[in-house]
Amino acid sequence: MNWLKPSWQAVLAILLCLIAFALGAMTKPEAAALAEPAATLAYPYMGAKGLIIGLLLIAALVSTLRLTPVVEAIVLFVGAHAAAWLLVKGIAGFEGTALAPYFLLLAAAWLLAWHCVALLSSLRPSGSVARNALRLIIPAIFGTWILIIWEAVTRGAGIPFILLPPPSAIGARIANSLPILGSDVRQTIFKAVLIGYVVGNLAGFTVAILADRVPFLRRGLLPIGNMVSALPIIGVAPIMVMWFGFDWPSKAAVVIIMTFFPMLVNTVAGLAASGHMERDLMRTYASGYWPTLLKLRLPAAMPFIFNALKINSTLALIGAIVAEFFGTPVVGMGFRISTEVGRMNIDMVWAEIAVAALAGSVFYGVVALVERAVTFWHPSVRGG
Amino acid sequence: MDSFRSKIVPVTTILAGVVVLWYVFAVILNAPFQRDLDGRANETPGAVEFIGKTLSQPKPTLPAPHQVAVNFFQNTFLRSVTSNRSLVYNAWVTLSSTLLGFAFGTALGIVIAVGIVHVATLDRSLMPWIIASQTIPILAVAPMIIVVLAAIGITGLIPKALISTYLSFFPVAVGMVKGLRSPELMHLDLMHTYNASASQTFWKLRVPASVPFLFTSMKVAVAASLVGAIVGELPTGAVAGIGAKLLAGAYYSQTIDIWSALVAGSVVAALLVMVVGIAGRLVDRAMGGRPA
Amino acid sequence: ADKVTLQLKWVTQAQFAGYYVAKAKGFYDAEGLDVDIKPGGPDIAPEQVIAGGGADVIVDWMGGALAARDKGVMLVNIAQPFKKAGMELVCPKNGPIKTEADFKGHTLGVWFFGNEYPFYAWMNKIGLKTDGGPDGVTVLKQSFDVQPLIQKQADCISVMTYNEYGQVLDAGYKPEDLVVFNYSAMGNDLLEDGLYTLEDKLKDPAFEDKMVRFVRASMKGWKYATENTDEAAEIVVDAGGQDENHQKFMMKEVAKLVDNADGKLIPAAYERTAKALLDQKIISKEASGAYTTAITDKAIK
Amino acid sequence: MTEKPPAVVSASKLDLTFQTNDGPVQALSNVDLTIGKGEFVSFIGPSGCGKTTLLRVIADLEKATAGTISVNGMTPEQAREKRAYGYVFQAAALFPWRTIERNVALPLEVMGLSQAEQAERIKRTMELVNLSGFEKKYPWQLSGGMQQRASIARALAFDADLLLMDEPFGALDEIVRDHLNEQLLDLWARTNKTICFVTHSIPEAVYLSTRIVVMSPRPGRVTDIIESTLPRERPLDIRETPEFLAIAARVRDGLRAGHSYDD
Amino acid sequence: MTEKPPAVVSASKLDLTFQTNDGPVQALSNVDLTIGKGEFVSFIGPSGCGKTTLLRVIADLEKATAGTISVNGMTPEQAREKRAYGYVFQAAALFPWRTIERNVALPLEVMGLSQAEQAERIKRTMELVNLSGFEKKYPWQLSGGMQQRASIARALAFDADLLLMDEPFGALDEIVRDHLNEQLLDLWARTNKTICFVTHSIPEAVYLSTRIVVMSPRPGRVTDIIESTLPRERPLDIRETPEFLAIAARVRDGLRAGHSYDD
Ligand SMILES: Nc1ncnc2c1ncn2[C@@H]1O[C@H](COP(=O)(O)OP(=O)(O)OP(=O)(O)O)[C@@H](O)[C@H]1O
Ligand SMILES: Nc1ncnc2c1ncn2[C@@H]1O[C@H](COP(=O)(O)OP(=O)(O)OP(=O)(O)O)[C@@H](O)[C@H]1O
Ligand SMILES: [Mg+2]
Ligand SMILES: [Mg+2]
Repeated sequence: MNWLKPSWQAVLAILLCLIAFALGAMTKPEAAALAEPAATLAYPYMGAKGLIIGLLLIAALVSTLRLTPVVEAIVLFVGAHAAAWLLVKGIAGFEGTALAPYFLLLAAAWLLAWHCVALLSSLRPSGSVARNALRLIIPAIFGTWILIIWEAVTRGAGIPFILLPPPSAIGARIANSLPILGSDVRQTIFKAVLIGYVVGNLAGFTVAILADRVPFLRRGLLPIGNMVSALPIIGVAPIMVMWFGFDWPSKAAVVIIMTFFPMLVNTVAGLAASGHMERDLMRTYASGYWPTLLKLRLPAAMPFIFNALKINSTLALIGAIVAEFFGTPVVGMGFRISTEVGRMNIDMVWAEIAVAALAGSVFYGVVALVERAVTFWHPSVRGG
Repeated sequence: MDSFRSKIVPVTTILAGVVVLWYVFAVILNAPFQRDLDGRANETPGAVEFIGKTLSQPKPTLPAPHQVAVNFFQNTFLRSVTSNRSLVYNAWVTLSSTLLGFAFGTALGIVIAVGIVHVATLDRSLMPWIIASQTIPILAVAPMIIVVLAAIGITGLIPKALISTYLSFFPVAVGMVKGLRSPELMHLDLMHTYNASASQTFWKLRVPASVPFLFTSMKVAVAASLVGAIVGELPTGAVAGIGAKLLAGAYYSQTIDIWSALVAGSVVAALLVMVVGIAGRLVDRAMGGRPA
Repeated sequence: ADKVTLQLKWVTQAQFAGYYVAKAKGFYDAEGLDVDIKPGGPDIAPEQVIAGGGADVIVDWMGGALAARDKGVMLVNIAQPFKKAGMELVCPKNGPIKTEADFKGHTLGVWFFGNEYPFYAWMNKIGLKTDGGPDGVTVLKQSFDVQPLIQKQADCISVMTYNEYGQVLDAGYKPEDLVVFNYSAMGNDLLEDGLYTLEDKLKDPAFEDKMVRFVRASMKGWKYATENTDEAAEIVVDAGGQDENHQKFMMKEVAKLVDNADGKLIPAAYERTAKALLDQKIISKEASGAYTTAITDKAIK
Repeated sequence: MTEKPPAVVSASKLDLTFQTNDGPVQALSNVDLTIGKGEFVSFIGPSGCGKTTLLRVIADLEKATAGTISVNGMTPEQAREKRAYGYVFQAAALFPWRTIERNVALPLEVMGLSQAEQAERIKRTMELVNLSGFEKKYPWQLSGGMQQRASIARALAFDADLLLMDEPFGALDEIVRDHLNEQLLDLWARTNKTICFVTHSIPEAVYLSTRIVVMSPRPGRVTDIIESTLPRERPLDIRETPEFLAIAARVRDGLRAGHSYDD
Repeated sequence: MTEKPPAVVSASKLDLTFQTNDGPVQALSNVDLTIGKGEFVSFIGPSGCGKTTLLRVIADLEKATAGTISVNGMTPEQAREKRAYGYVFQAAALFPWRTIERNVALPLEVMGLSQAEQAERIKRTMELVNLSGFEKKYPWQLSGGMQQRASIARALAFDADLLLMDEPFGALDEIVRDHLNEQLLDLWARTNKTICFVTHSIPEAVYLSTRIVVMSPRPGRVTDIIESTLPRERPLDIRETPEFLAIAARVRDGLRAGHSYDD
């Protein structure tokens, strides 16, 4: 049997398909139609049901053959996504009527996609184009499935729109509201977040260096720096609005406070990270505090500092958005989120969240790229 | 503790500096309103009296340190600790969900980091989405989380703790991914020559090597977790906790209450961070850490 | 006893005294109800709570309820304890604004989260743009305090008669120092605190009966509260409300809005609310069936 | 020459090129080598000629870019998974958070030996490298030579049939070195292990080995393989015999030939 | 014996005890030592006897717990601040984020030399240790011996009057070692530097030094100081002269006497 190579995902998927088939009706209308065979009721998946199960079974079965990973991944990719597409498309107009087989088939498709991702991430292509493509494709499939499951579940189970809208509605809202989203991004990200991030990180860094340089300050500043760590946004944001007005400066101030502490803590830890022999070496050069800092301790601290920069890249965004809940001009991502919740435009709320997530990921990605370039020497980058 | 004594003088000196600055700002920030007030009452007080007045407004823009101190003292020591106006009680409410959330968050962060370091699929696919998840403004989703959890019958401590978890797992995950990948290549090679299993390499090499990153991340995480607990108190009806005090204070413009709640939050934070720091130092010592 | 979960729109305070009084005084018990009152908070949307199954009845403003109805959460008003609106715009007299005509070019503080509809309806009516241009007004999203006025960040701010107005007074303003634009007085008011439940559930006679009893007991609570304001305020403080003096002030002001405590909805106010929302495109189609008088008719004879 | 025992390591036409930021570096070029069971093979050659790289290829820590290699008849990877060899790195590579004793115990823990067995092996190897009394110290509390000895103890405790040792005695004084040389020969004779040994000391190489592989740099090639005609029994004073000196001279010549400067 | 030049290092009754988790370790005990200007002093002794510790005390990296020491007539701290010495550590201690070239440039940057001067010194010392062509590589891309040579280049580039070298040639093969020995002697003769040199190789110590300090362990004591009667001019083949062998034998005896095992 060495031409067979079943994965547990495929086996489980086949099992789910069979159970789904055995259970029969996919939706309530279908169940109703089956109960009354005389009446000609329209119900979803009249023709597609067999197709979906068939697609999944074929993909799963083919994948158990000993194929090259690429072929296997392609088969799984096509099978899983086609089935998912049919599932989601079929429920249109019959939201909230799905029965167990619907969810079982969804789970089966998801398992196949999972196996597909597992296969893809085990590939080690030699070409750099292929490598980069893979680096994009894998998280993309993963993300697509978050969206597919979200869409299928919200629609299948009929979750109220104002609790959680399906991604398709959010997508449509994003497409229709680009100007508003654009101006919100400008207000929140390009003003509050960026400025706050830069100043906050610099402040945390500077205080860490000060504390390191002056032992007196080290003992005095660090405990007080710790206190800043938990100044909760909700407490601070109104105060900042009081002090800096309701426009973006107060939001930037909140971001500064939020990003300060992670940078402080990480820089302090990083400055302690250089090796003893290296420090002794600098001592033998009678190197002063600053040259040692610049040439030895800061480079050695970089992995820690980038840690803080990464954590802060997302914290800054949260900080700015939440700070806008407290008194703002009528623009900004946080303003929009809080008012649209009130208007029950939850799709707009999620549109803003999606934009925030995108911006945050890009932000983080840039920091991570710079990190790779700066700490190329660290074992975690060289491959460990 | 000797190191503790050596800290007292610097900390008090710097605190004193902060307090002085605080007074100065209190006068500056409260002055316009006081002038307004005097203007409407047609009074023209002398400078000293004016300053005295700016420092004793009932709802000042920036309360003076002594006002906060008095309020803090009253609400901490003069009320029975079970009263819901006692800061001790409220701090305890917040602290309990902070600790629970921190425990969850640290565990989750470590699990995610372990997954990312060991499973190529997760490394490639999960990280971008974890990052995306962190950019979702918590205050926007917190109510939804709490509504959904309430709908399935989970109320009380857990929903608040989950919000702490959400905020605190990320620093731990990011730090631990770095930390778990920080062992020297030669040490990894060594384990390789023993054909050590992934879990052996993990426990004997990766974990010890990641300790500095772990404790640094945990300091950030415990602070984030406190913020999460406070945020979580708002949509749960804000009945008790530091967040509830903040909100009530903000709602009725009781700035002195806000500030004393803030001070309480900060004290709790500083204590938590200190505890993590001490734990870190103890672990370092147990691992034969070389004195700097 | 039958369990009823009530989700408030905001934190525990005298604004909701009727329910707390009904509970404390045993009016609910007398109707065979076991009522669980859940306080709200900023950014807690009662509409979401009820849609998620976390409550049977909610206290909401008509604007929010209609918006939710427009999105498929079929909320129905079953009683309207607040006859008048408590919202108003106040400006210091020594400021630039004395009348509606002075608004142009100035900054006004407004609450959002559903509370902005009356303001926009009003501005619409007097023909002012709200985009911050020179011939319109600049809108500032106000947080839940009166700082923008004290800080002079806004020329006028929104207040509730029973709440922030008191804070303005506390801050040292006297009533004669202030110019007040009251929405009810101007005839621009939209319906505020009402009781809403889901249309589907109401079709169940047992549930309807429960609601009848609930409304009856609640209005009894309101009646008691308006007649014994200090005692009601104390009940609220016992239930977790902050600042006793402030609650007493609030209770007195709220009593004025509740009027005769029959909980009956005034159709004209409903029409006005619905029209304002449609004008502002908050709802996409004309509202219909968003209230029923059946409950109050049965409850209050 | 006696009959060839079965090959423990057999490499043919090995090539290894590192890709670096400023171009490829060829570390091994066309290396052919067979090491039989029970042999003691020394590698000698100028600094940077690829000795460490060759050992790492045998140990499956580096993959050859061309050529074939087998260890115990398997791929190096399979051999590694069978724990076929112990490796002494050029640097001590001790874990700073473990005491010396726990460092030596590391491979034993990985193998899952019982506590008693661990204790016994630790004690034995610590005595062998003369570190008794330092069990509870941390690596940074030891001198350079002591660290190196600890790492040797660690590899010996592992007790594999093939020992790969990369300049194990580099940081030790002559007396300790002689002592350890004797101990190693003794161990080898007693257990019939196969040993690959990198050294810079010609006398050491000659004294210990059955075969000496001379390498030359850039790219690393095997330039000479010298079979030792010395008996297996080797007292320390064999180093003064003419036979010994003859072999040493031959190694020195091979070494000098491969060297890049000729002053 | 010629007239004593002024003392560069002068230590008397030095004691150094480390406090460790399981009790104190006495690393130096009652060390008396005077090193004159222009001397070349080798330290030899069993692993762990305190050679590195003694060098570290001279370099002000460790404080003696008792006794006095002066460097150039100052305290070691003042001397260090005057950049009186260059130090080659037992391990290479290269910074992984710098190329080899930038590593060698490190002390020059700290001293604030001009770019041109830096480039010139880097080039010269890189050639001296035979690393030309590897300027742009990172430390992990070099072999162990090459890293050691880079660290020697770094110390030489610093160009201080006192050189403290801790087993600098430990990881090098004989040919390179001979070459570097010659270079070092040449440098010493030309510049009249004072050199303190730790080694495990008796021939190397005898070949290079004007004085050989033999130490014995636990606690580290100076057991013998041997003045070399060799001329300052030393061709490589001086190592076969009877005079040379006599000194070497004396060193070996001293070393053996201090050793702990007597098998
Ligand atoms: N990771 C690497 N990346 C790039 N080049 C490398 C790497 N490792 C080794 N090299 C290069 O390969 C060559 C051989 O190195 P190797 O470590 O095998 O030498 P060696 O014979 O062990 O020398 P030594 O006696 O000095 O330890 C050297 O030129 C070195 O620069
Ligand atoms: N930081 C330290 N803490 C505790 N003990 C130490 C420390 N450094 C060195 N020692 C001890 O001091 C003694 C002398 O060490 P030192 O490094 O000076 O030896 P060495 O002569 O250089 O040996 P080698 O030739 O092996 O390098 C050793 O026993 C060592 O264990
Ligand atoms: Mg090597
Ligand atoms: Mg040493």
